[in-house]
Amino acid sequence: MMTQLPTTPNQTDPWTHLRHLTPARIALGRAGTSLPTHAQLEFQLAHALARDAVHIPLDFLALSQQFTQHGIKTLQLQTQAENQQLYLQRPDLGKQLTNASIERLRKESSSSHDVVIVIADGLSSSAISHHAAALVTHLIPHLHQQGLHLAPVCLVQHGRVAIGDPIAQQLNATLCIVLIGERPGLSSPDSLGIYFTYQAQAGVSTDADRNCISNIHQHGLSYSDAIKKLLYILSQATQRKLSGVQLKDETTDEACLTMSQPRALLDH
Amino acid sequence: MMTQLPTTPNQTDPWTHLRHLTPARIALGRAGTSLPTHAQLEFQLAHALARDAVHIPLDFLALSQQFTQHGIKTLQLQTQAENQQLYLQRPDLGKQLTNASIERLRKESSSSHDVVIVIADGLSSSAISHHAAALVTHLIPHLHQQGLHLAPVCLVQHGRVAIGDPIAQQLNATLCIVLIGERPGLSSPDSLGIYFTYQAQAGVSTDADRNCISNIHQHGLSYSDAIKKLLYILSQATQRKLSGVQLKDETTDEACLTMSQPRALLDH
Amino acid sequence: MYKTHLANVSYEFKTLRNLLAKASPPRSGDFLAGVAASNYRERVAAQWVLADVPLSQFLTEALVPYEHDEVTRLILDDHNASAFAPISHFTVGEFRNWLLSPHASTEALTALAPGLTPEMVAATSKLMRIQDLIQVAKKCQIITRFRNTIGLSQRLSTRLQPNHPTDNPQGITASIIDGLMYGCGDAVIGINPATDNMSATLRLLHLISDFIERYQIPTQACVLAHITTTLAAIELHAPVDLVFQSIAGTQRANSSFGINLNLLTEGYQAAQALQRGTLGKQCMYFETGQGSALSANAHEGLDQQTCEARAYAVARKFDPLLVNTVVGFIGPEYLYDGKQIIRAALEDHFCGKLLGLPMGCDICYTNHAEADQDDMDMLLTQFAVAGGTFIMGVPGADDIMLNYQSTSFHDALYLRQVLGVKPAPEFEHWLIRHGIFNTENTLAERSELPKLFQSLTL
Amino acid sequence: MYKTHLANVSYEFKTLRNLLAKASPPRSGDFLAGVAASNYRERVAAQWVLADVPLSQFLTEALVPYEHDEVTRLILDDHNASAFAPISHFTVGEFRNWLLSPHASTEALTALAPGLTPEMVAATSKLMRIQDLIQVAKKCQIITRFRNTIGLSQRLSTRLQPNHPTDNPQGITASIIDGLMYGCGDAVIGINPATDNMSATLRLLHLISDFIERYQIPTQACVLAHITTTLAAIELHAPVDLVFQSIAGTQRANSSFGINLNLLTEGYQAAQALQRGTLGKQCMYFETGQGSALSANAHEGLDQQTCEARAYAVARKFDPLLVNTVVGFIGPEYLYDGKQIIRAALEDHFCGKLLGLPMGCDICYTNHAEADQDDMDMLLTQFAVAGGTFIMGVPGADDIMLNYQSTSFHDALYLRQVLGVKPAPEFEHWLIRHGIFNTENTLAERSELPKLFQSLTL
Ligand code: B12
Ligand code: B12
Repeated sequence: MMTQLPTTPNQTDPWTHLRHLTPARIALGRAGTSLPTHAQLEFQLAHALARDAVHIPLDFLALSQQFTQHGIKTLQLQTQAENQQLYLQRPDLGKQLTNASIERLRKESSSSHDVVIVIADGLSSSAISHHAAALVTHLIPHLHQQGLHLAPVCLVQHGRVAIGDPIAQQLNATLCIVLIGERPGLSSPDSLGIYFTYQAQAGVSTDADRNCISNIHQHGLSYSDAIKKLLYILSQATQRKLSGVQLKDETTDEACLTMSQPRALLDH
Repeated sequence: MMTQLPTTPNQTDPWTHLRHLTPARIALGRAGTSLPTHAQLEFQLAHALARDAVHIPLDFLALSQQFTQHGIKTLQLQTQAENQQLYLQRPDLGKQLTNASIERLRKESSSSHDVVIVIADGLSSSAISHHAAALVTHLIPHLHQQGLHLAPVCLVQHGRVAIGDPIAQQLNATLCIVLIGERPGLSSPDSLGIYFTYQAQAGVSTDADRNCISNIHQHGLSYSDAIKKLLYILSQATQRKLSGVQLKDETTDEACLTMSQPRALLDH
Repeated sequence: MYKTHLANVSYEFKTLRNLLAKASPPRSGDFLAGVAASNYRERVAAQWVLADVPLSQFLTEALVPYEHDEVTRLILDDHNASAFAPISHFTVGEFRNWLLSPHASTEALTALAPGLTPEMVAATSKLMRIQDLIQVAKKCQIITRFRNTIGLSQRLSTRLQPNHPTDNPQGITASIIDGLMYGCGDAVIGINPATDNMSATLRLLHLISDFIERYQIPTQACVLAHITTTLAAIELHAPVDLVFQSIAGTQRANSSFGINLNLLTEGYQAAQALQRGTLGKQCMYFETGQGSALSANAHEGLDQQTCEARAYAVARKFDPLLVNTVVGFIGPEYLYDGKQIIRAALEDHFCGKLLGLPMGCDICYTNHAEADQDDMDMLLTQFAVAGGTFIMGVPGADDIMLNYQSTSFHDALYLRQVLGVKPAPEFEHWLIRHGIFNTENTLAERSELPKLFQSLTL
Repeated sequence: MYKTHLANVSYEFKTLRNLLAKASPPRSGDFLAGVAASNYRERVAAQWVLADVPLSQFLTEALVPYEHDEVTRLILDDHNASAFAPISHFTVGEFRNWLLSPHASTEALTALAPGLTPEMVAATSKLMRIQDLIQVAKKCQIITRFRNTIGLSQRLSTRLQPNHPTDNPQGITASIIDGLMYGCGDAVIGINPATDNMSATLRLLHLISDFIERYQIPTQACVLAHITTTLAAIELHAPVDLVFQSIAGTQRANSSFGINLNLLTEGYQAAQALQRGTLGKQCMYFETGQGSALSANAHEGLDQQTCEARAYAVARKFDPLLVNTVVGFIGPEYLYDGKQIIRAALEDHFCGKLLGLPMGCDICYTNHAEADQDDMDMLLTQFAVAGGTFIMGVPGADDIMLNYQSTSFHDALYLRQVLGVKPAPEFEHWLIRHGIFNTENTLAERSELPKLFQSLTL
């Protein structure tokens, strides 16, 4: 009964040729109806790496230097989540600045600003270290073009999306752009999200008042597309004096029609 | 269809009258085939209490005073398991004395001893605080009667059964009697165990070389019965110069025929 | 004031809300919210007291004030007193006993559902062990229909979730094919769009709708955009089968999601008007998950499981085709590890089913939680034994856009294998007809794509 | 030397023993022994390497030296090369694939068992998720007989465990009745004697034997004394059905238990000679459990799960009626929490079944472990789905003598209810005949004791 043994007892899927169309784990084949050993091990490795990714600290010095090189002023701020462990357990603390950081901001609040860019490590430091500086340096000329006054770029350790609210409020910036590391996935450990809030107010603004541009990374949205969307939202927000659910992204969205292969994030 | 509702939807068992025969949780009744709410809650409470029981520290001062009152000399020793948390995680450390304790024992090793009684908190401090002093004070006269030289009673914090081995060895005691708190159960949080080893040697004696008298508590074995068994084993061991699997408890065991109700632990 | 004296200690619980929170099995979100019991004994004491609370108390003591919260108003105003009558004399503890007894038959439970409030079932769940949660939920049968029949006994459906980080149509189609070839997709083929972009949403709606039509698949489509986006799409005559929305258990949490009951009603009516269902007209798809209200700081002092159950009152109002508790989705600050995730999922399923909802579960975890595939397998197995309505199917369990791990197409086949659960009958026939499944509820052996898909070019 | 390079890091594992230990899912005992992987990545690397190790390697590289360990000798000397032949070309990873494939049918697995060594199955289990462990174990069917038939498909037996802190006969009888009235006891009515006293052991042996005879119960008895005590009892003509012994996976661990293979052979022969079985003559009952070798400091550098699997080689030698992995029994130093206990149990079941053993599980925990009834319910459900042979039945789940929590009589009924598993057929008929069960595999409604027991006075 065991004479007809296949040498490789797992089956490959006859649609393996579709694999190049998506980074998703399709056509994995099967052992019986289960995952073959190899796919299983690859999954485990990805999991081990992704778990580590959550805990890699962001090199804020290197980050601020990248901005300085481009002549962009930065401020470094801290939230009340003192360390990564606390950050993970206490999302409330990641939404509040330390007193020292509030003080630091107060010094800047005299000058008038239209827009503030906040960069928070969030759940993926590599999202920030890979994408934040490049995206922001390409974004800023557009903002200047539109005559917007820019506050210093705020670099926040252990921040949540809502950390933009007290910052924008403190700086009297009407437009608040938060770049944050999205939680790392098995296949995209460095995905960046942008959350925009019009007239952000700590404890008042909710997620319903924000717009989100997500999945900015090599297999996802390119910087150019993200910037295009963001500028559209900024202009709509300024005109209609609001942001959030009532403001829809109505750009003619062709981003998704580009090949889903890794590509230069700025090539179009 | 829901008109014929019983007011108490749980069923009682028609053998509830057997309950007084055992402390076991019999005749609990049922809701469908499951535990009725009340029995379920009682179980949860017992579990909460038993979990706490593991962590209640033993009052060694009070314990040694009980012995001093009876004119019995004690020594207080420590294992390498510094605290309860470590004790639970590292059974190996609970079998080894600290250097200070070894030193302390050395001072006693000049005099010659036949028997040493070791009292270790083990997993239940209440087993020791409830039973150890009473049992030992009743045991000692019997040992003296048999002309045995007794070492000071050793009180060990965070000890395992095998902690008797280095102690007996250090004190040159041929007969090693360890009293230890057994892990607390839901119904017997204070069960005491006695482990006896003939010519105990650290790292050499194994559990196969020991005899065990277990379940000494209010619903279990009485002090008198435990002592009877222990004395039998001691005399056999002395005669045959061994202990453990090859030495069986051949007392005519009537302990089990006494009613299984709570009773005075010394009343027969 | 609720009190007791237990093992030599006195315990007091100021309000019913308090009591419920302290009676909850431990979970990180309740500690974060500061509402959890401070130790195991206090938790047991709270359960002890809770067991003696009359069910009727929940109809008089609102956990969130009636005046301030439209979810509370919905719960109390819609309560069906005559359905409640047969159990109105029970305490929570007696109700648990009754649920476990044979008196609580499938029929009895069906009749009872409109008489139950979320708080009653949440309270009862807190006195239940996992086996109780499984056993009772298994007796409930909630059948829903749009283009197929979901929730029949010994059946388990799957949502095919072919997400893509740029919503690329080819990439999504490739994932859909992968899923279908593994027998997934009868609950819904549902895409989370990466962007909130209108044109992308329309494109995706057409993509799935065309696909379903072309291959005559007895299933329904959904693009899980915000309900306002879906409403806009309906106005543009897009082919919308199911209207989706994330919902929560308090008015303030819903408002942080940019929704309220009126908006949901609008969505419900718009979808009904399209009449795209062939077998039935249940056309709403809701997602929930413990912790979402707290994460919006809108939990109103409730424990997260009670909050979650209240979200089911919102769902129930709109006669949904599917309700999905996305149980480990947000992160460890709400459900710390595998154990908390598993228990939460089975509580949610139990509560949802008792309230009459077609409960599925996104059996999942994030990479910052203390969980792994073993935890998923544990939940998977137990959820299916409990008679869960549907689970997710994600290629290789890795959602490359939402960045979390859910169940894979393979996982569903595992359940079909060990527990014999089949897809919805109409979908099952489609699978067999096209040679994807054999009649033994498993994949047919094949070395090439079935005829159906051979002409497909991507 | 075993090595790999993964995600920019090189990994080396000196020996196969090393590799197995580092490939093990995390558990406290392996950390205690200092053999565990130092982090998740290293664990995955070890699994990666292990997947490519040829199965045949286990026949040449002994994990504990042949000269020093009689268990190693037993394993290698008794290996059946022709049974092994069909899979001899596989690596561990390929073997996993094959086990999951339909080629690994019940018949194929039965034929294969004598060709497998404990180390091969332990290695494979380390590459398996829980669903894999369940799925494969479910395909194995191990049937044993003494006075009834244990291990048939869709059946689950129970050991009735009526322990008492003083071995009081009335107390024990009361618990036996409680158990029987809940339908428990077909695997064995097995008492752990509180003392190692000869006269008490004899008394208990007579007590159960008389009881079984008087009520004509199709089951077997056991008093779980040390095998030397049981041998002495046999010499005194006591009615011994099953000979019990705790066993471990290394010679030194067994010797700390006061046993060796010769002693076990003696016990086996003595029991065989009594010929007390009616349907079959499988007359050994073994208990094992991860951590026992390490706890005797006799693990020989092995991880505890591999050690455990080696204990099954010892069991297999004596064609047992029952093998019971007492999985959470010792404490958190070996299996820290519910999750570790559950995974260990399912590994043990998988390994034991592949090696051809009738594996039961004492689903249990102690009060110093991080576990509770929810963990037990999770394991209970999964163990039954995996086709586990038997579980324990302890009144109210509380063993008042061994001081730990196991499964209750009610727990078994839960499984009968949700999964339809029945007791051994002979026992089932006995239950129905005496009105304890109805024909729907559940308790008959009753307000008094069945006729049978009405004359009983205690
Ligand atoms: C976790 C999550 C949620 C959680 C948020 C709770 C929490 N505490 O995290 C829950 C389940 C509640 C949720 C709900 C919704 N989400 Co969401 N969510 C995510 C997810 C998976 C991760 C976010 C993350 O890592 N943030 C980074 C951490 C470090 O920051 P944080 O401060 O802890 O997180 C905050 C934000 O993530 C925010 N948030 C979460 N979702 C959304 C959606 C929008 C539109 C906004 C403005 C904010 C927001 O909530 C968190 C707490 O304030 C992303 C996908 C991704 N790859 O990022 C989708 C994602 C952001 N969500 C999305 C959507 C559509 C929604 C919903 C609108 C769905 C619906 N139809 O109701 C709802 C409602 C959102 C709202 N207005 O509050 C979309 C946004 C698409 C877009 N470009 O606008 C995304 C990209 C996923 C997707 N493609 O479907 N979500
Ligand atoms: C845990 C336990 C075990 C574990 C021990 C491993 C461990 N690390 O704990 C395992 C499963 C391996 C075990 C095995 C056996 N046990 Co045992 N075990 C217990 C139990 C439940 C708790 C012990 C305890 O709390 N100790 C206190 C802690 C703080 O000390 P410790 O140093 O950590 O524990 C050591 C001792 O408990 C010792 N030990 C455990 N069992 C036995 C049995 C004997 C005879 C001896 C001498 C030592 C011994 O092993 C531990 C490590 O060295 C008791 C029941 C009870 N209520 O106490 C039965 C108990 C002690 N065991 C018993 C028996 C019979 C056995 C076996 C002989 C069964 C068999 N037929 O093979 C075997 C082999 C014992 C041996 N010679 O090594 C009997 C003893 C009866 C008697 N009066 O002689 C008891 C009372 C239970 C019973 N009634 O069946 N056991």
